[in-house]
Amino acid sequence: MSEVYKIVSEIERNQIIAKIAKGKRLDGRSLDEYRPIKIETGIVSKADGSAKVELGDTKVIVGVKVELGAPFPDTPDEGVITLGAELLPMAFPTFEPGPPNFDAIELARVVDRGIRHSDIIDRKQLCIIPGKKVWILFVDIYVLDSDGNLFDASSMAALAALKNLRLPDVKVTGEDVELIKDSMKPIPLKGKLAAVTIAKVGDYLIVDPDSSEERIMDGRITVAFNEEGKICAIQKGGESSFRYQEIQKAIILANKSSEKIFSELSKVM
Amino acid sequence: MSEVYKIVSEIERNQIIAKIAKGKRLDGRSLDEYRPIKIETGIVSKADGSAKVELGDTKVIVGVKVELGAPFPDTPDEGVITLGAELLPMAFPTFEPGPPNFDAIELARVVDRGIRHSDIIDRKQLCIIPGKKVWILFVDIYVLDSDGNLFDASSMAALAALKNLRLPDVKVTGEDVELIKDSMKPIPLKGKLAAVTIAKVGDYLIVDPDSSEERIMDGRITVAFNEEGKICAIQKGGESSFRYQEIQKAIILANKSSEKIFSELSKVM
Amino acid sequence: MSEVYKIVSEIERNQIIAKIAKGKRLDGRSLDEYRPIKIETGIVSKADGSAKVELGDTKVIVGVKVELGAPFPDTPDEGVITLGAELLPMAFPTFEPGPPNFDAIELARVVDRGIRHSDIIDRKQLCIIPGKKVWILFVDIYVLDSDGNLFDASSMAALAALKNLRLPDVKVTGEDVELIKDSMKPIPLKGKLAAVTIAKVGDYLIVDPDSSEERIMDGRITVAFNEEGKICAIQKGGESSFRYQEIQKAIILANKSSEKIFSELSKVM
Amino acid sequence: MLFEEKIPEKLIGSDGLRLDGRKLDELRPIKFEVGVLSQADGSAYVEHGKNKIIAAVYGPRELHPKHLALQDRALLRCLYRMATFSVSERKSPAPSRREAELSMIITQALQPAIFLEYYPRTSIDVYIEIIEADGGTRCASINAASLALADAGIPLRDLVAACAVGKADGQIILDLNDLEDKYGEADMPMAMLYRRGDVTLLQMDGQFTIEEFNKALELGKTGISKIYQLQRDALRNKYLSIRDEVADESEVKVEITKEVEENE
Amino acid sequence: MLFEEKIPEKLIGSDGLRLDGRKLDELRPIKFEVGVLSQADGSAYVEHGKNKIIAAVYGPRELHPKHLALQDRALLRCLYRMATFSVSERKSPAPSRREAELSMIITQALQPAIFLEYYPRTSIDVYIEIIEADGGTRCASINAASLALADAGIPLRDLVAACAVGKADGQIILDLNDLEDKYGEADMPMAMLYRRGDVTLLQMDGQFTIEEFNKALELGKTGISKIYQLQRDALRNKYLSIRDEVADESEVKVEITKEVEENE
Amino acid sequence: MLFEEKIPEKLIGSDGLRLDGRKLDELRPIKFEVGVLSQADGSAYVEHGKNKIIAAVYGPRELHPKHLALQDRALLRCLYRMATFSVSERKSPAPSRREAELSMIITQALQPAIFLEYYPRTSIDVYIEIIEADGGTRCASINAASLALADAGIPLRDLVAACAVGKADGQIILDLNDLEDKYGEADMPMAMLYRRGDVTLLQMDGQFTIEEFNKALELGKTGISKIYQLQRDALRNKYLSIRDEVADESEVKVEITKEVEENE
Repeated sequence: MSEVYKIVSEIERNQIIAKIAKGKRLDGRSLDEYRPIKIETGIVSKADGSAKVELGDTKVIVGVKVELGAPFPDTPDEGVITLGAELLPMAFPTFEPGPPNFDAIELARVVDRGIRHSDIIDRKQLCIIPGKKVWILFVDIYVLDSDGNLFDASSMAALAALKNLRLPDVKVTGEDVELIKDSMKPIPLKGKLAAVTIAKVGDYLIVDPDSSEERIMDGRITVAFNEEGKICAIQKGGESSFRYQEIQKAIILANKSSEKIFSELSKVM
Repeated sequence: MSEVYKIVSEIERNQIIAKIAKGKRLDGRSLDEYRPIKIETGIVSKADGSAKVELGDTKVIVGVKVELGAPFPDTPDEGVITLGAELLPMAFPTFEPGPPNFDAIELARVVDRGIRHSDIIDRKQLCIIPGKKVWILFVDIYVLDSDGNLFDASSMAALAALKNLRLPDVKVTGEDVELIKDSMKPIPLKGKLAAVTIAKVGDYLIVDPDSSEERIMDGRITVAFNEEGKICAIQKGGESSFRYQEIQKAIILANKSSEKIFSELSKVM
Repeated sequence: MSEVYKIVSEIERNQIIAKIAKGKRLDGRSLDEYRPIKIETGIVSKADGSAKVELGDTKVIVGVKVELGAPFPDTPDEGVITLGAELLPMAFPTFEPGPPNFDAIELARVVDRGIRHSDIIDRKQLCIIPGKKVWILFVDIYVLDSDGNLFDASSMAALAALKNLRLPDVKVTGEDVELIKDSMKPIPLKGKLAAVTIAKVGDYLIVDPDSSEERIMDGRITVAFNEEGKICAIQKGGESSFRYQEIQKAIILANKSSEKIFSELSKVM
Repeated sequence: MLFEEKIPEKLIGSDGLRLDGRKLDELRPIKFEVGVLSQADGSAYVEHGKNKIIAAVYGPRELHPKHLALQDRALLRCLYRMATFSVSERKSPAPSRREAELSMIITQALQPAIFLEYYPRTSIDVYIEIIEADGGTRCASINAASLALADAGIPLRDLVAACAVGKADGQIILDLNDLEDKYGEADMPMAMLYRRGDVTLLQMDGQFTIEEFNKALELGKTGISKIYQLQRDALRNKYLSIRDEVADESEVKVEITKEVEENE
Repeated sequence: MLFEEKIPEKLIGSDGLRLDGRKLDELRPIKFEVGVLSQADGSAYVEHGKNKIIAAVYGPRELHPKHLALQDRALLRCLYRMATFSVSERKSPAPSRREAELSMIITQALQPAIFLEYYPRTSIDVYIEIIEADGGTRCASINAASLALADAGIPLRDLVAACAVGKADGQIILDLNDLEDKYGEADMPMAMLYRRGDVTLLQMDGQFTIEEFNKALELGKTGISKIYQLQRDALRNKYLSIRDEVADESEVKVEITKEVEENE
Repeated sequence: MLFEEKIPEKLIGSDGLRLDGRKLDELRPIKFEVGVLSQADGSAYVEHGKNKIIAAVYGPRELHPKHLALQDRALLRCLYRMATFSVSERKSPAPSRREAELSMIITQALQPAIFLEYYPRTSIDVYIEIIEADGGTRCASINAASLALADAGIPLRDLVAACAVGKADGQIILDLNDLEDKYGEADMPMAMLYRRGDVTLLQMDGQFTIEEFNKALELGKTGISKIYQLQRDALRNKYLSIRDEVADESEVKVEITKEVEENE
């Protein structure tokens, strides 16, 4: 039944590279082609916002819960967004239960940094009474099925869940905050965000690696763009290095590929 | 010196069952007979209530400490009872130090559920200022010597310690609570509670298993009764199943055996 | 490269003892001689007080951070001093990352007890509003390089860092505390403290053991003196025992050796 | 939970129906899906009322750390976890005692169904994630896990089917929802190897007379029989095409092609 | 602690007696009981003043995890824990740093007494539970643990006896109680292999001149000699009937039948 | 932090200089010291602006626990920790997520430089302690760790040099300090095996157009080349006397005696 997934034969690697050298991948995609993307929102009624993304066989659910709370002392007039990620042990044979490991922390951080620096959410609009009461958004990513490229899938799911989020109107009397029932409204999002992951396999760069490609890749770089085409976050990952010129090529390729993400997100946003 | 307790020979199991088939147990008890029960209260002067129960060689101490604190938001007019259990590593060769494992959590939960659903304590009487100040009771079970049937021994000890508990009168001025010295009084308890554990050994049901019987038993069911004979909690434990009809028989047997517990508790309550 | 440090040959032990029997140690010191001591203060600008001590190759840094906070309920008119110690894994081959182990806890406790019982700091002077606001001093010891006798080096470093500590003046209005900028002042210290560690090697007592001597020693006793020559703290350590008379001799030897520490501390205090 | 929940005055209306319109002995709508994940050896998704739960199985597989391995059988490990957003009040992502307790309860409920002795020194890992919770998650989790085990090809004596019974407004009711669970008078989750008549889970909280208990036990068994049928339908739908092979192995695999109903 | 403790103005009265009526060099009432638990290999219960402490011993036994095993001797592990209700202010059930520290201190105090080299690669586990605390729990724990070791038949060089000395109102006093510990001027717990004259525990907090220290050390030794005698009495009571066998093994076991007092 | 920090209105003055007086493409003062600890196999101390950092290396050495060992190469483990007093607001002594994350990032940045395959089944442990932090600790830590690895005699393909670039007031700047990091518009830490042209660390936060990104990448490389030279100077100072042996092993050791600059 379960196989040892960590050990990959040179044969598998050579097969994948040979195919890529001819411009194709094992599943028939071209080097810059995404797998099919499916985005659903509002899938968890107890969450204040939720979304599910399928990227090929990769499946990610994101739920948002909100609370009223105190702002951080150094940003008294801004709401708080807290992003967490769990790589559920059901998602992949080598994922283990326990507190978030580096991979989970990195996933949450990369999604967080993309959202934060893209300025999609005006945190000031989440402030109710400066220095006292703000909205706190807990955005939690759950990876259910891990067939590669969790960064891009999770970024999409987080964005869609935030788009799906509903907050009630509030009535402020002194320091008292009353929530108005039946007044749930979405929060305004400024544009969209696309995180694009490029894998380096030998001398080739490919978009949206699946888990078999991730097992044999030499490196990975994720680039998040806002809709104006500005880079908002970069994360080079993996244990190998990129050549200086490969970095530049990867950025161009990622920029081009971000269009696909924006177009998929447009369907739900 | 220490032996490996986990591995039990088929021989031991067969001996015990052969005896049981004749209506007797290794220590001479009949199938529905409890071991001698000894209950002492007020054994720890720094505790606000305490009791020690010996059930055969099984020894359990329960201490209660009280504090003033805030109620749970969803029960603003009720005091709080927090029940914990430790299976001390001194109590049995295979008990290990560390945070409560499943066995300890289950023990605390079963005792807690019995007390909670028997309505013995009116939590409203532990409320001082609704929504603000209530009595918080920390009831901690320590198993010192584990010769089987910790559920029944711990339930008795918890009940006796609650009976032994003394709270001072309070004087409320606005939101200030003043405790009146030398006014310690017991809290009113409505009736009693008897937790009765039945073990399944082969096709037989026996009451109050000792540790040698627990090692070879096929299953266990604990049933808590209030003095009116109503069932307040059930917990089937162990890794094996009960036949549907055995469940029904066990309930009847437990009900009958609860009389013994009530009679022992009457001596200290 | 790294060697197995824990296993020490009988040969090494015999060599050290043979030398000691002639009144000398492997590095040429006499039995009651300290290694060179170097104390620097004010080495970390983001700390409110800091010091570095080198005792031979042993290197310890202590930093102090202060906060305003609530006093302990049982000492409402006293500030709080919290002492922690980390044996950094860089300091010695067998030190491991993780929460403080017994050695680190013991180190912090011995330094703490020396400072506490020597009455060097009048905790009442750290009180701002009794029962409400006091200064809380976090004194953190970091052992960077561990070539033996961490107790004495850490005690010196802690004392020097406290001497280097600067607190601002405060203006109290009702329960509001305003800190006055540019008013940083040292806190008054009453005298000094010398912790002296004596190692027992065979039938000999030696002062200031280095790491090779600690590996082969039979026991260790640390004695802290204030400047009047009063004993403020004792800690016998190690897994072996001292003869009754050796205890008495060790106290005398420690008392004599404390002069060296006081003289070094005088240079920075 | 932004707005407070109203405590219902009654759980059963004057028409004898429950707040969600069900009869006393009626199950909530149940949907089973088998084989929903790509990486796991077996998986199942269940919607039971508003409960949304995924279960996945890995194994039998090599066990780490090795000293946990059992010499004479596989080690069954179930892990029940709730998503932070699955409940009204956000759940902390740290594992709770309740999750640890339910993990063990579910393990005990499934264990008698599995031929663990076929796979000594291995582990069979069952992971359960509550996406949304609505009362009765432990029973719904057992139902999903049981299907995921079958989907993974693990040899089973029988499917484990689970359901709660309880009491509300003095009446014995089947399959409690969240409100009935919280404000009712008794809650009794049960699990059975239905065809064998073996009870593998039985807990109770609340107050039952012995007569009520017996009535509840019987009603629980009836509910379980219906759920058991739905589980088999779900497996049959998935395995329609491979019916023949499975039938041959029926001794050690779930006999999903025969309609045997041999209860005590 | 519902009501605050009053801080005593003086610890020693004008009559030269302490607040609990003891003379300066007087021990609190002490009661030892040996063999109080059914499952442990050895056990002992001590009441020392209001301290109530149980110690139990398992071993020598196989050690888990195995990589901790020592090739040339047994590993001694002591675990000192306090019940939540043993002190005025409820103690958190989580292990505290103080408990970890005292566990190690007690291990060090007992270690020199045991022939650990007889049992390589095993562990000897000593579990200590403070049921009620009243000052001096570390010394009382050592006394109890030492008896539990003997009760378990672990070969000992000698019993370890422990007692604190200290200073209150300028006077050297024996066996500090809770108040004297808290409000006194110095506290010095000691433990000895009494007949061998070996000091296995020595700590001190407070202020002593060297003269005071020497006086305290001497008083401590005297107190320890009395406790040592009580320990031997407790063992003798337990083992009266098996005196002969024990006497034969006197080289490696505690010699409880001879009245040797060979101190330095 | 007793007194609040003032937020600067501008990060670059009208004179085109930064708040600390530097030009846009100017590094902060940097000081490297190699071999500063007595027990570690290799060590280095760096002052970079107000950053004060020590790095130490142990290994290749036997690895515990053993099951972590890799069959075909050494396991590189870096541990980045901050002293409680290294930052304005006291840092909790408990390990933070950020420390765990940076530990891994630094491991990934150093890994491509080391001939790990020479030492299968061992570990190489790099411990980094931030004594004082002032922006850019991850890059300064990589620089120190790289020197400590060389000092430990670990065979390296090349030294790893690291530096951040970023944007402030719309301008691309080199080597951000604390304020520029916090209030600037973009921060991009980089690390390279400089002579090989391999980028081993690249992260970015903020906003860059693609043109700005390319400009920043180029400026980062220039900064790294300067730091790389300073690292080699520090090693040369330390190893002046042992130059000849090192030169002989130049294939597997850092070639600190040749001035090769073969970049793309």
